[in-house]
Amino acid sequence: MLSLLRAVIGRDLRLAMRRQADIVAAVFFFIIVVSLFPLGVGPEPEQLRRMAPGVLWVAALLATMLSLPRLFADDHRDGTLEQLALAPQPLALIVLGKVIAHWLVAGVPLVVLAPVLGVQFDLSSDALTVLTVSLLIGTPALSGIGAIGAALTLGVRGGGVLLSLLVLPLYIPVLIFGAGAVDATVSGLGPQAHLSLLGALALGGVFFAPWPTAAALRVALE
Amino acid sequence: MLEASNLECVRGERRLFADVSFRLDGGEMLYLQGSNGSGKTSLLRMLCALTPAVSGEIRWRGKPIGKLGEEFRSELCYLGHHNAIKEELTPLENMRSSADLAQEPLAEEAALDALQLVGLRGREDLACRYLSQGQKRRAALARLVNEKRALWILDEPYVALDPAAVELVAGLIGAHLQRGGLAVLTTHQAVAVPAGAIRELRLGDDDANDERRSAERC
Amino acid sequence: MTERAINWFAYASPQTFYPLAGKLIPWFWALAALFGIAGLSIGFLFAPTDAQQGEGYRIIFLHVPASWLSMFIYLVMAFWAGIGLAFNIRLSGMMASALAPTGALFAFLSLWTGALWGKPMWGTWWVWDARLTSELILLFLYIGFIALQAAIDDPRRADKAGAILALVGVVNIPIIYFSVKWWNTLHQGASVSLTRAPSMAAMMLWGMLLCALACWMYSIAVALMRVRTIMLERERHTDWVRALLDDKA
Amino acid sequence: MHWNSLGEFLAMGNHALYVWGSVLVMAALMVAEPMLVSRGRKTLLARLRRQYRAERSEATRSRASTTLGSKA
Repeated sequence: MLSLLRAVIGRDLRLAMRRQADIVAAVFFFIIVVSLFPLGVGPEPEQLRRMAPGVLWVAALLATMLSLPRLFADDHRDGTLEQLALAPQPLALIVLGKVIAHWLVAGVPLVVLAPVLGVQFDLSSDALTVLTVSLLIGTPALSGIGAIGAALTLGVRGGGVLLSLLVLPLYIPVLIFGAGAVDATVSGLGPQAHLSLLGALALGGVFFAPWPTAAALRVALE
Repeated sequence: MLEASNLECVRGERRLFADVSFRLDGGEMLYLQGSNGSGKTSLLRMLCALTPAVSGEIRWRGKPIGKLGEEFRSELCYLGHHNAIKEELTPLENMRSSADLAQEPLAEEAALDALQLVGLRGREDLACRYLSQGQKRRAALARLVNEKRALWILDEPYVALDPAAVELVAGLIGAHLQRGGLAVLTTHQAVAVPAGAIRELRLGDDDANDERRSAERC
Repeated sequence: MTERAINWFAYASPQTFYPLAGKLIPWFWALAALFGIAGLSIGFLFAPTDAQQGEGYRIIFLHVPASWLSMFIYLVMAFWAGIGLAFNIRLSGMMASALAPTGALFAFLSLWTGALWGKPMWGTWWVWDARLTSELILLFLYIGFIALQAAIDDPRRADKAGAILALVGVVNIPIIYFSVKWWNTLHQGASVSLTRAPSMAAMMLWGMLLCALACWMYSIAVALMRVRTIMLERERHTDWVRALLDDKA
Repeated sequence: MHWNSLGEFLAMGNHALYVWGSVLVMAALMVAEPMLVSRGRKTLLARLRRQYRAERSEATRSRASTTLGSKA
């Protein structure tokens, strides 16, 4: 089981490395969206500090969305997805591997960049730490839940827009607790409650989502 | 071993075929024939349990394939329209990663031998997007060289191949049949397979088609 | 046992369900009108003024039924979708798609009446309260369901994909509800609370229940009308639809 | 009856806009929805009838041409 996960993750990572433009595009999207906000609302440090958690989290959400459509689309187009669906292992396990690989490619760069961008918003070091931790815990849930939407809209007309319509409402709890954790730190309350709820969501998202995703993939292959 | 009874296929609003039944035992091969759009690919996908049949049943070793699930899939090798080749990877990486995904680790030596056999020696380190259609198809077919699963389902395996490669693939299928394996394939090219009993099945020869054809002839 | 099963499946076949639904629809319309007139006249003509909220509270007779129905229809829709997915029954997928627009309508009405009620009561059209936010998400889920089904050409596939989405939504709605609730309580400032009229007179309760029943009957009637249309559309190549249309012509 | 006059009923204790705004929109939509459904049904029926008629006439025509062809 672990060897299968490793094989799926390894393959997807290798593919992503051969196509670095996609990763770079998502990362720059994140940076630009975050940088646009101070330009839009003005440079007052107090206001920026209050906005920072929400802005960074919403930008992370959108940047994750950007890479979701390709999660299964390439495999679908070249027939690899059929082979994965016909593998003697449960498809949900393969999906889990792909979700982890997606997180490593799309989520981890955001986690790494977040503290740097947080500095632009004049966040304290405590808040920066919590921001990074909240993204570290929360982004796997984004990949997991997003996979359901990506599988449902596979091979569908106007899939990209539809994907955001389906997935963004489901992202709301992650957004609330992720941004809430940073918010709580900024305002002097402890972030623990938010972080543990976020952790529960991430566990649920990563381990529950592969099943509906696998079912949706089988429907898409029919 | 593989039995299909009264299969029916509906695509959109059209009924492509109905009442398709056959039985295939070890060492036998089924040639699936029919015009474009007669449902050959759909039938193959049904046999893989990718598409559910509207009605009818498919059994493998006496049990319905829907119930067998993973047990059935572990004995199945499917090669579809698409090559399932990653353009970014080299033929060697493609072979090894698909073997890893199937949990049947393949030694580098064996993979190289297989690639040499299908005529890709010297190109094993070139990303597949630089290969021609025929070469990509060869890279996909290299999987068959070491394939030991009992049931091969091949959708147009000879397409885009030159005569030498066609003969090679026919030889691989023949060897597979000789080992007691089963094969189902569609093709428009009549290719002699060196061993095994061959059955044929034509799709889409129902009355409606005859009527249309006779109408066209007038 | 087997006989009953066969009977049940017979009703699940579009061919028998179509005329049955046709016969039932007028009855549900009649019931909807009956309950609606009774409920509205209690609510708008006879119910006394609310001590705290004045006459504006009468929106409750529209708002609460709409909210109930929007949630209830989603559950029913997910139920049908799940049944269709698990047992591969065509009719249940059709029922799910027939219910979705009506559910979306009630979700919208719930938001609309809620906003019109909120303005005079709390002085604002909208609060980021758990109930309001989840109702909004519910509307998005309905729209997502409808859009997903509309984007897939093959009705069988559309049914299955929609079913998966509906079931994922069922799991998520409580999570969204509680997350917004906690977010709201953990946040400072937003202190507007949505307490309903505390001691509701029996008359108000009756009015509300009757209005809810009217909406319920209305939903069944409209869903049956829509499912009949969907049936004809999907089964247009079958003999029974041809025979039906020949009879009518 | 709770109300003393029609004017009082319509005024709704200074909340007329909100109460009647809710009632009107809800009533309008709940009338519009079944009307839309039944109109969709009528257009579908008309379309299916046209389609069947076209199929029937095509079938007879092709049968005619086949018999002609076999005679020739």
